[in-house]
Amino acid sequence: MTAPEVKPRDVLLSVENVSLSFGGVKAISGVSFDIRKGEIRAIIGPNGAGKTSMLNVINGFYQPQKGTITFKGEPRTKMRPHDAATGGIARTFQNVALFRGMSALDNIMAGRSLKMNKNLFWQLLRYGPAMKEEVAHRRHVEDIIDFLKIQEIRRTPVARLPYGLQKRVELGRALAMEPELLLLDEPMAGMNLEEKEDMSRFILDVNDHYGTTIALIEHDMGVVMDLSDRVVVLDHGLKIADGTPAEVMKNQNVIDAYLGVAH
Amino acid sequence: MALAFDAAAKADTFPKLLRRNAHLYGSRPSMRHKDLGIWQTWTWAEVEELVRAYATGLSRAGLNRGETMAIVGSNRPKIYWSVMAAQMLGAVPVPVYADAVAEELSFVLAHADVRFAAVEDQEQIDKIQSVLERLPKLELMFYDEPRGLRDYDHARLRSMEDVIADGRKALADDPKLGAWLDAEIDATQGADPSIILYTSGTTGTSKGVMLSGERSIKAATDTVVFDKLTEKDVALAYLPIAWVGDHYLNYAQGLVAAFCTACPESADTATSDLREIGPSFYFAPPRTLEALLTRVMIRMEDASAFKRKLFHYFIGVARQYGERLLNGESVPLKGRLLYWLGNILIYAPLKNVLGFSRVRVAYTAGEAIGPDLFAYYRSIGLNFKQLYGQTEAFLYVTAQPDGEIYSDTVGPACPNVDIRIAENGEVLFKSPGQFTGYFKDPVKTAEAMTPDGYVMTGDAGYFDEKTGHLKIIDRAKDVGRLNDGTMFPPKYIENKLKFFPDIREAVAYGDKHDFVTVMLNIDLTAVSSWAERNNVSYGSYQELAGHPDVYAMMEEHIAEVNRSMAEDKMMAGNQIKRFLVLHKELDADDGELTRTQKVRRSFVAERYAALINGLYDGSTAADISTEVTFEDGRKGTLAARVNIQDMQTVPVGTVGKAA
Amino acid sequence: MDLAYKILIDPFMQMGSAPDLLVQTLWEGLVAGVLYSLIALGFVLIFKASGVFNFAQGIMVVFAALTLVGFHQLGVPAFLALGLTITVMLGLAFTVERVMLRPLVNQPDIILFMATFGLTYFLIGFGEFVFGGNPKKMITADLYLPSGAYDIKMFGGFVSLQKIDIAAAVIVSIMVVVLAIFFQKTRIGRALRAVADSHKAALSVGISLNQIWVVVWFAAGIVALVTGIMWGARSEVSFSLQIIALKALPVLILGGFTSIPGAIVGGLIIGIGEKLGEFYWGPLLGSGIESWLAYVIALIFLLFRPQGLFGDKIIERI
Amino acid sequence: MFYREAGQFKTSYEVDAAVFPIRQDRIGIALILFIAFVVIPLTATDFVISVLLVPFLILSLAAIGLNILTGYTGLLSLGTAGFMGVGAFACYKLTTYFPNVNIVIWIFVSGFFASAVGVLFGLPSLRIKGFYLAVATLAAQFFLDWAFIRVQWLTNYNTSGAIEVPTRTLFGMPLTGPNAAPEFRYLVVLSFVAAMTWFASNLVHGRIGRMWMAVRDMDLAAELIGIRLLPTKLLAFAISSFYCGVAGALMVFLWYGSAEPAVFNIDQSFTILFMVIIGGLGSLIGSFFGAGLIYGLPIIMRFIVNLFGWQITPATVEHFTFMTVGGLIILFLIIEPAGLARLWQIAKQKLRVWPFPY
Repeated sequence: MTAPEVKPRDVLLSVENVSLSFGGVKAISGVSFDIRKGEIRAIIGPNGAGKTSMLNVINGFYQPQKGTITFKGEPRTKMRPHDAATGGIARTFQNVALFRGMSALDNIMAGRSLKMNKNLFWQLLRYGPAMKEEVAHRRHVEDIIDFLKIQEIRRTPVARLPYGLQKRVELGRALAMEPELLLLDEPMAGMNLEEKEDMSRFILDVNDHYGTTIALIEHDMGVVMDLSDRVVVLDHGLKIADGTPAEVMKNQNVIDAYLGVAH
Repeated sequence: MALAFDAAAKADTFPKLLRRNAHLYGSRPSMRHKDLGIWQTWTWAEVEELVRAYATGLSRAGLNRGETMAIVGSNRPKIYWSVMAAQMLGAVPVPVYADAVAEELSFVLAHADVRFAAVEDQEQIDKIQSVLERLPKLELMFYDEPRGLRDYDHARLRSMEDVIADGRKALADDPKLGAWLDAEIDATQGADPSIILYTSGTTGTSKGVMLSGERSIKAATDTVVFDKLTEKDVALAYLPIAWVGDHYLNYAQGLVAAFCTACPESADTATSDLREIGPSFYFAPPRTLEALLTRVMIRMEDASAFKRKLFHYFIGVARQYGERLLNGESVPLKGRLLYWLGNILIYAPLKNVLGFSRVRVAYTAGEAIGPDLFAYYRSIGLNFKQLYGQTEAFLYVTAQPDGEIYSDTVGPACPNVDIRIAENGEVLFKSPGQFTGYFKDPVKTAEAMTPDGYVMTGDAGYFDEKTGHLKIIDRAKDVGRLNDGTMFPPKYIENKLKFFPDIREAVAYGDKHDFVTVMLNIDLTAVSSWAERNNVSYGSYQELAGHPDVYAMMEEHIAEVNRSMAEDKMMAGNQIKRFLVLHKELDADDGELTRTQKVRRSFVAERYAALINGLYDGSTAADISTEVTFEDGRKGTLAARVNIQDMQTVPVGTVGKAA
Repeated sequence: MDLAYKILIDPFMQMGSAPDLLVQTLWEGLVAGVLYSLIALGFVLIFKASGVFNFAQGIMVVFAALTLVGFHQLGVPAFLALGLTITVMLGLAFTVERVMLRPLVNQPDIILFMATFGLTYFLIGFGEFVFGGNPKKMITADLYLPSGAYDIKMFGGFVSLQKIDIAAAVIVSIMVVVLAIFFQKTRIGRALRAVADSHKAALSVGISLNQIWVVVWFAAGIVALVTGIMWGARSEVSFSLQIIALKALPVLILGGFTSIPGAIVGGLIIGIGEKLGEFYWGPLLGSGIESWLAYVIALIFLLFRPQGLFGDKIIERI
Repeated sequence: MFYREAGQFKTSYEVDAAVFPIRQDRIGIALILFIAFVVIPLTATDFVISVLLVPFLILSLAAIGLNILTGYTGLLSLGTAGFMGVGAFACYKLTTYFPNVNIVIWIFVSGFFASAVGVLFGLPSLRIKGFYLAVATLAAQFFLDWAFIRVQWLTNYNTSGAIEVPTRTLFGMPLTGPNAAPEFRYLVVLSFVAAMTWFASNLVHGRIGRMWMAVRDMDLAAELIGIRLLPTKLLAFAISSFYCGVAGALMVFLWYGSAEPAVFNIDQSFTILFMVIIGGLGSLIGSFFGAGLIYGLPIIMRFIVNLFGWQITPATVEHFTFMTVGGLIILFLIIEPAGLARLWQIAKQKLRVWPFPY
């Protein structure tokens, strides 16, 4: 089974020869791969393989020492996280990074911040254009709430929600940004089977319904096999395999890495 | 108001009523739906515009006069509008229970010859598609919720949104189309079938009850006047739309009175949606009321000791005076003051948190309601009433008028309803809303009617002497006779027993016997907590069930039932003479109950024949050995010796036994 | 041009023309710095072991000094009073641990920080209630602390060194050495360092967190007492000291919150910088710039090296 | 218990997003405003107005200012009094240079000066946070404090080194200075506070409020959803300082009548901070509660002392006040870190679900 031929314009983001180190400790060394428009791309690997660092590089939280990242055909040099957000990259975190003092609705509304721009004057009055804008975006957010089936918890402060629902709210916040590329860092960590199934459903639906390109890190191999179109495998900061789930599963390097050779 | 009813009298179909409402109440809300976080609202004028567009769209999609269209979904505006739109074209909507399994669905859809179906979402579409080969006539499905349907083959699917948009465009493009539609509406006669409601039942026994617009509207108008419903009322539509109750209470009455129907966000949020919308007209079956009361009690358990005391004290006050106040009887000043205080502290806030603050008229029906449960709601000032009805009557046969409320009656005959009790005790009626026949089944239609045109309900009942209200006691076919000829309705007796929380199940015997006996199942939760409070120790269910203290408690309960039956000359002969408490719970896994938790009387009689013999041969105990299925599926044998106890009966005195 | 001259050239001309004054200023700065360092040391001890930014260190200095003087005024012999004061500081450490820290364990740092505001206010009210609000004289002589000054001839002028200042420098040096030994060599000291790294690690050493808190707060109390004595000997014991003690904050920013050497070096830099600034540049601005110069130095420093001179680099993880 | 929410449903997002979505709350607010604007001026004594209400309102405004910065945006500031001072001195300078412009306008405009200074000292907030930022604001506090004393231009070279508030009028009536009627001063202060509270409430309930809270709760995540940290934080500094500046100007012009620079020393900063902590971080109503408690506590204590005729010196009462405030702060942080506002919210919630337990 071979991956279908890639036309360059189908590539949404490409990572070329990226290296990253912290005070001499190498986290990523010379990794290259690409993410195509509309696909679900999994990044897997044992603990400490550099997966999260990779996501952090992609959305500008870390600056790689070497290598280039091309997003939507434009190579990026120095980029801050909010530049990534402006460019259309959204992100969820391994340990839910919600705004704990706010309700689920406000968290998702916060995801619309980039798209809201009515000035301070109207904001002070909360009237006219500011209210119109608020209502328009609320409408959009309600669609997401409906989509994720979290109507019940709309007004609940997120700190009081169970973990599985927090993850869902976080996904909602990312979706509110209407991203072109959605990075999910272990979206199913710490979930029970049922929650995992729900989340898988949502991820597929997001991909299908909104046409969002998704890159995800996941440990559960079953989930990766079910969800992803292509998988890139990292180990100790190096890329050791890249291909369809079936190909990757057969790869000897991957098997060794997961069986814990030289760990 | 008078104007509204005059007009209603002239409008003999629902589409005509819609037109009237749009004209008279154009800017008043017709439909609300909690969706996307707020109550989306449509006025009567907007609904009319929408339904006209929808009907035009449906017509363009091929729906013709006289054809049927299936409606499958929960309480959502577009589902109701599908009903209206079909009726507008003179087509006949056929609502189907949304939770019906594919089997039942295919039966109804095939039997009703539907070419079109208006369905809610992917779930229903999947269900229909799984039985598609049995539905050769089905051509097109219209769906409300597009989610998950992107990859489906759209050859047989269209979204309602598109149909409406198509109709709207057509109406705009061709000015003559509007006039055509008006003509279509006028062409439908009051006597034409308006809807077909399938009675629930196992496959094959389910019958399509045809109702005409004229009769439906007449019946609904009578009750709207009876309960003084107006366009200012609000109802929450949360019952299955295929059930006659919803079609009558919300759809028909809604159109007649022009009140606002609110659809909850989803079944899960019905409780909080109820609280938000605060309906003024409310219906709930006893089961729902019981579950609600349990929730209230459980939540109050967590309250602080002070608040709990306060709560129970004032509930006591309400019990004492509440119903009397509601019925307009005289109450001492102290009682009035206490109730007034209780209302500020407890009743009004409680009604508020439950969403009942604005309830003006409330009904319960469908099964017997426990007197305590019923009194509870009424005592805090909720005007709950009982009604008796059935699909064939277009719901109402009897209903309790204000001020004449009893937990064990269903009220006198509704306006313009004629009731007769047959020889065998069966209730027969003639009503303005009565059905025109079973769809495609003249034989069964004939079977359901007496030669002089009364509809047979299949229920046994009698008119209570004191109140003049109808009492429903059992299914007519289940009513037996004691050897002395006394009418023996087992369900009536069993229900009376089951109102005690300690009794989970009761099976009464007496047909072709000299006297009545019962077998009881204790309610483990209630009895074990009683045991804990009273230091009754036990090692197993069997031991608890056989405990002398439990028997004593059951004896008390039965004595109370006997007392209450003695007061009623029709029932006095049915006092329970002997009883036993079963050593095991009746269980669906053992075939003793149906899957819907109803006792399979004949099976139980066969299985526990030894015990029944014991009940009638005068012995004080009987041995029984039964095969049981354990939770893990293993089978085993359970042997036990069950005590049988005699009961004192209340002498009936001067009142003679009914022959 | 004139302003530039006044800022950039004139002060240095003055330094060159009167080196004795320069040395005197440096010395004054050094001494002030030593005291800042002492207060900062108290902060560092607590911060290192419990992550609590103890805003109350300043008032603890005042409180300790007042207690000492207070006991003495009651007729208690000086060294007995010293002992009693140490006991009081131990009691304070216990109370703080019991009443404030234990219930607030696992709260965000900022909450604990604010709790120490509460502690500060409480101690101000309590101190003033017990000892009255008037300034008091430190019992310098009774504690056999030297007084008077050495006047040293230098660069054609005199440089005057207060004996108490020299004593202060010596005592601080001794204390730093003792603390260093305590941290390096004793079991509890090692536990303290472990706590700084991770609370779990400390538990594995077998010392409860609560004990550790008592120890560090007690240690900080002793440091506060020493500070109070030294400072009181130089001027007087009053509540205004509490505000001056806030100067330890810029010191900490310079030295890093977790570094004892940092606290010392930072204190000296701030002390000297402040005195030089006040003496040579202050008149330009109408003098009195001492009150904020330290903070502005720290602020500017923060912008370039947020983790301090000796602090660890902060790597934010998500 | 008094809530009847059944039937109060929302048919539009505008209504759903209202600050007071529950009818009973709206009635309550209307009642409070009626009492504040009509009943009190008609009935209250000069003492109640001048000694209790005017100070309470002004301190509440300052607390709202600090709450915007610390409670909503999570930036701890110890420089509140400094920013208040900027407002006060700016207003003084403006009204002495342009005596013909109405004082109310200058009080408002002085907020902008405080804003500018606030933004200047807020600049380091990009690099530093937490305690470090607190130190940076201390720099502002001490620097400004120093400037108020040393820069005599600010006090128009007044020999006492204090601001002497000149008489200024509004609608032809004296508003400031010794001849101003307390009721009139009160109404002007109340109008300022009510309007600015309403503005603040609008802000924190909208996009900007969400951005502030996002930065407060998790600045990294906020950045990753596209919120630019520096402008967001600086806006918080600007608005917060504006509120503090106006509060400072009101304090000197409509409360004290004359003020020494010492009014704006670090103790004042702490007092406002305590109001915010005890009242509730991130709550506007909490700012009022906190101001009421901290300002009212010594008054109540003195009242109690007088009531029982105890022979206690004012100084001792003050000491007890300090101890109580300190103790309360610790107590609140332990039992209810979200302050009085949270207690209020719980009480309200209890009433809403009554008779069910909350």
